[in-house]
Amino acid sequence: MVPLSYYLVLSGILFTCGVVGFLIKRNIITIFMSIELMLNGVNLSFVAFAAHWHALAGQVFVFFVMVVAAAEATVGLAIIIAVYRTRETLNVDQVDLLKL
Amino acid sequence: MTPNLNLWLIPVLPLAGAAINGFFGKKSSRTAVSTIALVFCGAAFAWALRVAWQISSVDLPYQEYLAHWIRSGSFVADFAFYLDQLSLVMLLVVTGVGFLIHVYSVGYMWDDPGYYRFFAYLNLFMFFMLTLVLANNYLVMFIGWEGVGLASYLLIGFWFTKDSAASAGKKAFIVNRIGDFGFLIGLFLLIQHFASLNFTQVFDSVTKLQAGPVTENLLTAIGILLMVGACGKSAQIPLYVWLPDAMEGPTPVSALIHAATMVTAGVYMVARSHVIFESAPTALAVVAIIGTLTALFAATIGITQTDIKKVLAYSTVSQLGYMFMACGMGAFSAGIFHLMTHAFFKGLLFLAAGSVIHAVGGEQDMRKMGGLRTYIPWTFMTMGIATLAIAGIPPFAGFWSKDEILWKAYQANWIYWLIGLVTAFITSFYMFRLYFMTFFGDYRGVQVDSHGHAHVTRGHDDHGHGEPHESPAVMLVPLMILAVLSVVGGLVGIGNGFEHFLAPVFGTRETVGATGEVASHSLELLLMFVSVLVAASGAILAWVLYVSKPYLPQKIAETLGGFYSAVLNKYYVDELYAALFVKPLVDGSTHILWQGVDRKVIDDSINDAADGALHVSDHVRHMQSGNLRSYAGWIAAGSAVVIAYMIWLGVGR
Amino acid sequence: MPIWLYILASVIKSAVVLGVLLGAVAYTVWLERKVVGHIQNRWGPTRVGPFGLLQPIADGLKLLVKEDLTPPHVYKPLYIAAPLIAIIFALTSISVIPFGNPITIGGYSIPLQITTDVNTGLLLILGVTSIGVYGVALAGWSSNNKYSLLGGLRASAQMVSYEISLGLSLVGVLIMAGSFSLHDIVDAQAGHFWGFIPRWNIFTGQFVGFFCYLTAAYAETNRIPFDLPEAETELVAGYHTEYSAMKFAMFFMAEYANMITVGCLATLLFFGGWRGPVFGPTILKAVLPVFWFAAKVFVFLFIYIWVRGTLPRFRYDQLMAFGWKVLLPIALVNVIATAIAVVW
Amino acid sequence: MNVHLILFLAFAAVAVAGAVNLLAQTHPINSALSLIAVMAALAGEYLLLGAEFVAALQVIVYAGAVMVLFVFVIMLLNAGVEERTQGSRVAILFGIPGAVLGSVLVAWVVLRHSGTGEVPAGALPGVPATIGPLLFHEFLLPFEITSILILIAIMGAVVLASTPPSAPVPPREEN
Repeated sequence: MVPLSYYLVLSGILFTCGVVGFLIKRNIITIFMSIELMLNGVNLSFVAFAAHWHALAGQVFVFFVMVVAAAEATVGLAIIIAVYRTRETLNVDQVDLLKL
Repeated sequence: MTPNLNLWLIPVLPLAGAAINGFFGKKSSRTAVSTIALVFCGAAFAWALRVAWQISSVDLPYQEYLAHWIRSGSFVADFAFYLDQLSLVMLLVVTGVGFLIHVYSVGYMWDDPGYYRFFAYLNLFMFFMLTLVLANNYLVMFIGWEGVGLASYLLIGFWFTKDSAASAGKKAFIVNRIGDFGFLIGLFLLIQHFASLNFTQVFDSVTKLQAGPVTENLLTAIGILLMVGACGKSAQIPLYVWLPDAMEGPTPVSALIHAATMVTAGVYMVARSHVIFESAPTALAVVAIIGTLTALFAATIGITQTDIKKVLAYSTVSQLGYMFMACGMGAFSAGIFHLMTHAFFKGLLFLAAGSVIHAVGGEQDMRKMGGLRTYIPWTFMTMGIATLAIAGIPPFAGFWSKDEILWKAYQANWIYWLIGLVTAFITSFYMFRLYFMTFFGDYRGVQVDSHGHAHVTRGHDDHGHGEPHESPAVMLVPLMILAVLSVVGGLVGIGNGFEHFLAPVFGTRETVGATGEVASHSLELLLMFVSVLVAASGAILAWVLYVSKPYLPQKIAETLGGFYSAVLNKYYVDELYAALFVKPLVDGSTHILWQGVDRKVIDDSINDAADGALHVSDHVRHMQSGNLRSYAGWIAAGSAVVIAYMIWLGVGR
Repeated sequence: MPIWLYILASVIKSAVVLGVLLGAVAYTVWLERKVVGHIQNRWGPTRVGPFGLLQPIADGLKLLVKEDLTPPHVYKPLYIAAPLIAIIFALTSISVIPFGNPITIGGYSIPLQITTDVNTGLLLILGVTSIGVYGVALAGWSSNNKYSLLGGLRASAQMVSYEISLGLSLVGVLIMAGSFSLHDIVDAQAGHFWGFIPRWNIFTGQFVGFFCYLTAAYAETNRIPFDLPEAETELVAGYHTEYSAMKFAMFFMAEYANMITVGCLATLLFFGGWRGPVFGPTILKAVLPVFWFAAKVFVFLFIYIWVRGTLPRFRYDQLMAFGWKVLLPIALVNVIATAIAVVW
Repeated sequence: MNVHLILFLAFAAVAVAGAVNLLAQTHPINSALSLIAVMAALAGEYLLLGAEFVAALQVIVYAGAVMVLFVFVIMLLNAGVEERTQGSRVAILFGIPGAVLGSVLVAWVVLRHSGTGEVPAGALPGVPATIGPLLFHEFLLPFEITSILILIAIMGAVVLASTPPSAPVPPREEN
């Protein structure tokens, strides 16, 4: 038996790692991966709560998060490719102007 | 069961004509445009005749509900039409005279580049005028009221490239707004106190009101405010100044809108509201005084004018004064009677004047006319009939109606009668002056060669004439029909026939009064005789001064000196208004509102605000660096604050 | 069953299956060389042992003792990890494959598969397969060689694309069986039509699904006609250009292990698994299902080789267009048609 | 210490190690592999929680498809070692303390109320047979909407990533 709070703390740690990764990483792709990490942390809390409350809806929500994450990854990576094509860099610190 | 009269067709038909001509007229030929305009206008007239034909089988007043409009609480104003004897008279006058003037316009406006536009406007005017006449509540009436104002504005400014026409249009519009302001406040008072604008309901409420000073004050206020509106629309003192300027419009417009129909809307409105006025004697007295003064005042100005249309314009103002005088004495049917005959002969006068102008190539100054009777015999004859009619020579139409008014005036107060009589004399004089100056004596105009380079500057009316020539048949036929009407139109008033016809509307009070005094029939005949005498003497004076001894007017003018120039300059009323209202308004707007309020307060505060925003955002915008990670940092910090706040609130408890 | 016995049974099963599998891999290579040789009208290996039967052992020894060359400028951690990933996941997926009904020894029922019958067995195989792409992709990238990189890129794009069709082609079977458990799926194929046609899925309407599966699986295993990632004529050797010795052998083994897994899955899903005529004494009854299973897998391996000897390679754009514009719609239509038929 | 807790801690250790490694690595491909490890560990946690189907999809969709895309893009763009540019002081000064503070607060709240109960292993069988009806009945509308979202995402990706047809493609050389 594992207390629910353990799962939540683990989820929180992963989420925080994601946030910190977003803040300290310069590579767009890595930043994007940090977002995925955050989503995974949230997913864990969903599943943990689903088990705790005996409600499968929590797991269904994870599917929706996955679908959205997949869609996001598709578009996001396409944007990254487009950005790279025009700026020839993946460093977000150098991508801070809307016009070229 | 009353048959369905389909009254809605009458206004809608001209609207359809206006729409077709307005949208498609530019590409259509003149024939097509005039056909459409005439067909729709004529159809409206035909339908009005049919309605008149069926009138005996209908319970009057007949109401026709069309559609919801405003339903706010207990206040209801629907699109609905109302027909009684009064509106029927107006209906026939408007559609009939309107149709004739449409026919006339086909000839008159033939060479104008804005041909389709003219007919679209004219049909639009017909629509609004008929809406006004047929309305069953004040609000629908107000639509028509404003609509005819719009049409009037458009048509006065028809030649908008000409500065004077454009400003005359604006003047008419603005002066009318002053009147409409009063009208609207009157309507608001009605809504406030009777919670309705429906004629039937309002008049029922008014008659059921307890008599008393409060009631009377209220009704007086409403009446005077309505009269302000009527003053604006019907060019009464002090708001008459726009009408003479309105003569900048094409002559058929002057005939239709500014003589026969629209300007009588005020009279119609006052007559329609007779219940209110009858309960408010003070308001009625105001109407009478304004009418009487206007009649005399405008007539005197008319003496000195030299522009043929201006004379007619002042004459119109004067005649409208007569109508208000009649209304003011409670003789509403007499006022409406004069309205009708006036529509015939004043329409005829304007059309004939238009024919004259047409004949001499756009010249409007009577001093440059003269001796035209041989050139344009038909115009000469029809205009003669109209002049006799307006002067009040029996048996022409004007005699009957004017005499009716004078008789009522005499019954009310002999001062009214006296002023009316003087006015009748002056009217006769200036009308015959006009007539003689135009048609008798020698031709004083510019003799242009047949190749046509008239050096007069009425560009649009300029046809490049040789000698003055008669107008085409399409213009003459309406003249003749109107001439016939001017002759016989008054006969309906014999034996109080017209009064009896309108009796269901205005009640039988006055009729009883008139028939009750059988003994005064001889007095009536005497007064009739006096007025005819006065009219004849005016004519004779005019003959003396302008035909047999044409040098005399100059001498008289010199003798009178200052008075003459005052009259010549229309008593300096325009200048007075300019000094009293326009200049303070312009100066105030310039110095206080524009340079003071607008520049110093509004502009400066806005500029300061913008500058402040600029300075602040100059510093703040550095937050928006474009760096993704900075944004994320703000989000993280902000979310931490939110989480801390929520925990502090006890959400996590 | 006591836990020690369970562990013992698992170890024994793992050892047996792994041994058989590696042996099968080795002899599939021999089979391929032999069959392709005959297709191309030559003999194939003949020198080492009778019919060259010892050739795979010789090859294995050679690869084991060869110098393990690591080129300079490779990204070493991943260069080493990539073949391990490939072989590990290739071997893992076999663990949920059942070979027959559970057998009973000493009162204990022992399932004929390494794990117990997990009810999401098929999903596990799909997941492991989808992870397997990393081996190829990372090998291509870490080699720091443009041919390798192109091979790795091709492999990852191709495998991700065809994975969808692969998964969808299985949905028809899943709808008919109503379970993800491979055991249940095989059980659902029991019985015969008219007494002699077995009720295998291939005969009950999943014909289209089967061909989608087979095509997608060929692409997933990077076999001809979809062997773009290692196309010799274009990319030298694709993602394993820079690999030699045992690391190369791992890729090689992974490829053949994957082929066997695909064959096993096709057998289980479409051809009734271990079902077949069972007769004779008890021992024969116990062995025959496994035999039938092995025989069916052998057929699939033979088809693999046959196709390799017959078909030319696709062009890369044709490959992608085929995957997205032909295979995927067909698989989708199959799913819908099956669903409608089942609901009916 | 029961098996469940041991397994939980083991998977959690892998997940946290992966997450930290994601931050520590400078090369994106290493970060990507760390993330895959995190996802695999999370799949294990899901199995512990009885969510078999979620675990399977976690591996298939996340590890098998989304992360393959990431690796693919990293390879395609040949992303190198991260540059250590100092583009944002805000992120360091406000962001990281904010993020840490927020998570510490949440963790404090969660742990202070650890009486929220315990989760048994495999408590709720999240098998396809139970999830399917839920997904296609109660959550049908969100399901359809997400499918539309996916469609839009696909089209967006195609539009974004496809090169504008600026120059005509040279004819293929025939030989």
